Amino acid sequence: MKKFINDVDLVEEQMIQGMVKAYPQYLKKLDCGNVVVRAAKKERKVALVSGGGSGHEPAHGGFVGEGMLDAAVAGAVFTSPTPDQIYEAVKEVATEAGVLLIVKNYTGDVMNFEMGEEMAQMEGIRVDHVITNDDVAVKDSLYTVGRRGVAGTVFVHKIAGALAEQGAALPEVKAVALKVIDNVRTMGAAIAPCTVPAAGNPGFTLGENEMEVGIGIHGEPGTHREERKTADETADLLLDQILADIDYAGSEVAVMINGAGATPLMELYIINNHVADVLKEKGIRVYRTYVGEYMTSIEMQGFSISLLKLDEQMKELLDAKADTPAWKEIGGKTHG
Amino acid sequence: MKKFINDVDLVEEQMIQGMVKAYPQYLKKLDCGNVVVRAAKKERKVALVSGGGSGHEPAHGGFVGEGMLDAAVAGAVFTSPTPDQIYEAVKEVATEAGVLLIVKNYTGDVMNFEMGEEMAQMEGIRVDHVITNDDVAVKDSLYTVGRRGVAGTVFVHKIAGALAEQGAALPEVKAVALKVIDNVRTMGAAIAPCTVPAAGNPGFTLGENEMEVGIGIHGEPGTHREERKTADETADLLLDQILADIDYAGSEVAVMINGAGATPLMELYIINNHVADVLKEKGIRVYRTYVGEYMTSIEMQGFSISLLKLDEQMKELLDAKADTPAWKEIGGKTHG
Amino acid sequence: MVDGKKLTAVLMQISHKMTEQKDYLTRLDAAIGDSDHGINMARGFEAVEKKLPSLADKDIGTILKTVGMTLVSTVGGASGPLYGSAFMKAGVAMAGKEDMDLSDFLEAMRTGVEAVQMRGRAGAGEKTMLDSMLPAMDAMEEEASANAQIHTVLKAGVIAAWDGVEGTKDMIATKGRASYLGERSVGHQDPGATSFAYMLETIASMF
Amino acid sequence: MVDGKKLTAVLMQISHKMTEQKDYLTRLDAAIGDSDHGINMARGFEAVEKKLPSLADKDIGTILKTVGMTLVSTVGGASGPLYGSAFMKAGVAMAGKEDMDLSDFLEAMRTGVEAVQMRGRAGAGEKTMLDSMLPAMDAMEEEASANAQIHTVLKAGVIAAWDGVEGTKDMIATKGRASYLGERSVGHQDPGATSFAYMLETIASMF
Ligand SMILES: Nc1ncnc2c1ncn2[C@@H]1O[C@H](COP(=O)(O)OP(=O)(O)O)[C@@H](O)[C@H]1O
Ligand SMILES: Nc1ncnc2c1ncn2[C@@H]1O[C@H](COP(=O)(O)OP(=O)(O)O)[C@@H](O)[C@H]1O
Ligand SMILES: [Mg+2]
Ligand SMILES: [Mg+2]
Ligand SMILES: [Mg+2]
Ligand SMILES: [Mg+2]
Repeated sequence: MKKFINDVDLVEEQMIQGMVKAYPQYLKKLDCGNVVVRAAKKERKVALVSGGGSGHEPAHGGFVGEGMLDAAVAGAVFTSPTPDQIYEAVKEVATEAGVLLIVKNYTGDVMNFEMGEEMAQMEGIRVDHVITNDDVAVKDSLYTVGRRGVAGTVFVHKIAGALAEQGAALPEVKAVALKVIDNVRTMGAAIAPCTVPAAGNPGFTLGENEMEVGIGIHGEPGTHREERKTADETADLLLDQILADIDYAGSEVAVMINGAGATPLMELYIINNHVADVLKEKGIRVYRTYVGEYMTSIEMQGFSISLLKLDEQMKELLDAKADTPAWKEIGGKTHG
Repeated sequence: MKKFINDVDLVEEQMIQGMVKAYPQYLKKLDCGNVVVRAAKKERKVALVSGGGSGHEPAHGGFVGEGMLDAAVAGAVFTSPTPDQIYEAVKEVATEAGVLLIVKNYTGDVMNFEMGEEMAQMEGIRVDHVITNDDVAVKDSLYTVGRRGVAGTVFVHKIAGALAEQGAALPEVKAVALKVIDNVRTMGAAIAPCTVPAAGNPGFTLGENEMEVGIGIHGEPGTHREERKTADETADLLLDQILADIDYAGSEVAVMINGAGATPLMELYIINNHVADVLKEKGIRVYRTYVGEYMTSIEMQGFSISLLKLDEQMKELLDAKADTPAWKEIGGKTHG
Repeated sequence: MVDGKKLTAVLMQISHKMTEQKDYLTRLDAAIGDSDHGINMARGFEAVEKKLPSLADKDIGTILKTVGMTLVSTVGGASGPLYGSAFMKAGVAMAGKEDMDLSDFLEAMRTGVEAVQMRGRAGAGEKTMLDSMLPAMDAMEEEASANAQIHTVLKAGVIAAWDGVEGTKDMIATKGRASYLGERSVGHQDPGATSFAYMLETIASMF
Repeated sequence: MVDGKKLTAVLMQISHKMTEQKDYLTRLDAAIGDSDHGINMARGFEAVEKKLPSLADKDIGTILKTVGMTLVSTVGGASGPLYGSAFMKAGVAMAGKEDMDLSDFLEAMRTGVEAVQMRGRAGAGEKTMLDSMLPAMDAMEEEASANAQIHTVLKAGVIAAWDGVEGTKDMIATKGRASYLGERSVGHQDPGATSFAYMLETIASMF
């Protein structure tokens, strides 16, 4: 395991500290564990809280700031945070307008956020939640726990965050969050695994000509393994499943090409080159494209493609001003 | 070589196309090779042109846009672009206010930009250039070609770009660029190499317990190899040389923790945690910190630390509005 | 039979077992999960261990509830709320008791297992910790109803728990993280079922 | 001695040689540079090759200038401006000539080498292409001044060029990318010196 770290037991703490020290104009850390909130609390708006295991940087702390989240809760690497951490985050940012939790669909995340929510409600705080589940690699059925929440979650942060910043009420903010969840689909693939620092060994190993398809964001193996393909072929494989899941025909979309952590931007751009061509050919108009690292899996070498089907409201909120360490929009004017 | 690419001979072209297709609101590609310019030409200001080999993404195309560059010229991976490409870029963005080339100090880059500049001058275009050389790993002496230009170059793009956007004249823009160059120092280290796609093999190999210190940004080996150290020890090693090079005592600085391409943000934050502590201890005030990928070496696993000693003018220009794919500042207000 | 002192001694041994099996449980989780079950359990019980000295003179209910709350607030992931709820609910069932006899123990256990079922919304055969918990409970209750000694009861539980663990290998996971692997989860043993078997085994070794 | 047809035939062979040695030159560059010298040279001469058919009936000066401009506009890096300037300046020296004799050839070569020195601001002993160019030039001029035949002259040049290449192994680089390695560059042979030796060797093989 070759990493720039000091001690596997201090990874999460030093990482959060390093993030907060880098961005004191945006972020403040609570004393009770790895909870990051806006440097200046914003009153009279619905507060957005998200989080999950560490290892997804810049998610989730990188999206705390004007126009996005109010707090991010970080667990141990790939491990959901605990209910009391979530409760502390909610308590800190809660306003009379209420709090919305944005939770990714994993058994652990759902249970811990549920318990945190219950604790906050017992204190009389108005809290609701949405559960993201954009990963089409996992079939949604009665016999599974449903699709996972992956990179598409960041669109929920951006769009619900923008509406909350405008002062909308909790039911409206929740409604737009659910609209994004209904309209975003993601799928990913990887050619090299990542290593949980405290585990010391990669979650799986891959031969020179193998790749994992349908990966999650916790370093786990994908839904299946197959022969490694070119960038374009891999993108086709993922796009096919995304486009088969909801009807994007004739619509306008936001595209996210999300790097898993060790995939260079060069490769992500090459992938987008093909994704843009395929969408054009299919008559799906690209409104905005985001290429970069948004929801990573430490140093996994892989990527995911997310497509969000847009309407006018989502378009406007996507372009609304955001000022966070990892997502900034100038706002005010619309490009192009 | 495990990469998401299609064809080693198409890497540069497909990468630039994918970048431009992702950000049509910011970028436009010229027909003559891999030259990227602002989607809408800005008249009546000094135009800034930079570039170098490909493989440094998001540099340089990612910094084209309001408040930073007007054009970026990309050569083959790690190979300086050619004079005619540079000339075409200059011709496209030139205004009566003139053009400033920002060139990193490498024999190839310097010679090619020099020739491109000569070609443009022959056409009556007003062109000048600055050469960045922030890498303290390389000793500046009469017997070498001088220090290399590395990640600190991005501060030159940001600060000179902001002044140019305000309408300053060419000598002023050049002067502020030179001031940044005088005040910025960088050094890097790596624990795993990168592979030039067309070469197919990594530039060097490292054992589990080795690291290269004093790396450049072209995948070349560093100034020396030593036993791998912790994040904090490695940061100390680099900081020591940076702090020994110019006197930062009592000053205010901008810090850049630049990922080499495959180093996860988690590790970069851990590094910043220590850098922030050391600077605090030494009484060097941190005005702004930038953690992320600015000037990469494809998928090298490494990082560099840059320290820019600031004055009031540089502080203001650093915070001025920027709207590019890879560096955005809201501007208008100052944080904190 | 079991007072606060004995209970804290048992919990101490469970903590040692989790630390001892940390890497093994993590390796099991690497195959079908996200490589952290052992790390999670060890972290949680390390926190429990720190609290034990101050708990030895407390009643059974308080001890179990404190353990549950400590697990909930330090483990995270899926196993934190599950094991945490199990201990917390067991604590509620034992509220105020200074001593547990065999039937108290079985009641506490059953309450805990039911808490896991409720919190995780899972049942038997879904390749989770329940697949060692449920057969172990059944086996222990059957032995107890035949008036067996505690040692015999626990031994039957341990055997059934490990059989259950073995049984998870053939299952397709339909709950938790392993469910994303679908058929690929077959052939691998469930980490949570394994950690429970170690827990029960540790308890049995002390009676 | 050499007309446009012969010159383009020689350039075609040089191009083949660069493609043939592409990987080797790139490997040499990996050790002390950035793994691209072979790729750069092959890319440049591939572009030259495409232009050769339309050049065979042009004068020597035009051919050399066109080759130089093509190299400048396709190679990039350090070698592009250096080899490019060399051919361009050699072309200027041969402007209008339909035929080159031995002394023309040596004049063109000397002009090219001087262009490399000017453009790269380097001299002998800095571990660059000049360390095969300069000794080769000297050796050829010495043979020529003793009235040797072209074949003999070129052969002397090739031997001196390879000796020069060998000599770069002991040098500490003070110019170009290898200079960043300081003492670490010792023991490795310079890629640019090597590509020049291959070029001259190819020329010699055709006379
Ligand atoms: N819904 C559920 N009901 C019961 N047990 C579950 C459930 N989901 C997961 N588990 C158990 O949790 C274990 C995984 O725990 P752990 O690795 O610590 O958490 P995570 O899956 O969040 O990383 C699984 O092996 C399984 O036994
Ligand atoms: N200043 C210089 N003068 C002469 N030759 C040089 C100089 N700098 C570099 N070279 C030559 O260029 C070669 C490297 O070329 P290449 O790898 O194509 O370019 P780059 O170094 O830009 O990647 C070196 O091996 C050396 O022979
Ligand atoms: Mg986990
Ligand atoms: Mg090069
Ligand atoms: Mg797990
Ligand atoms: Mg080179």
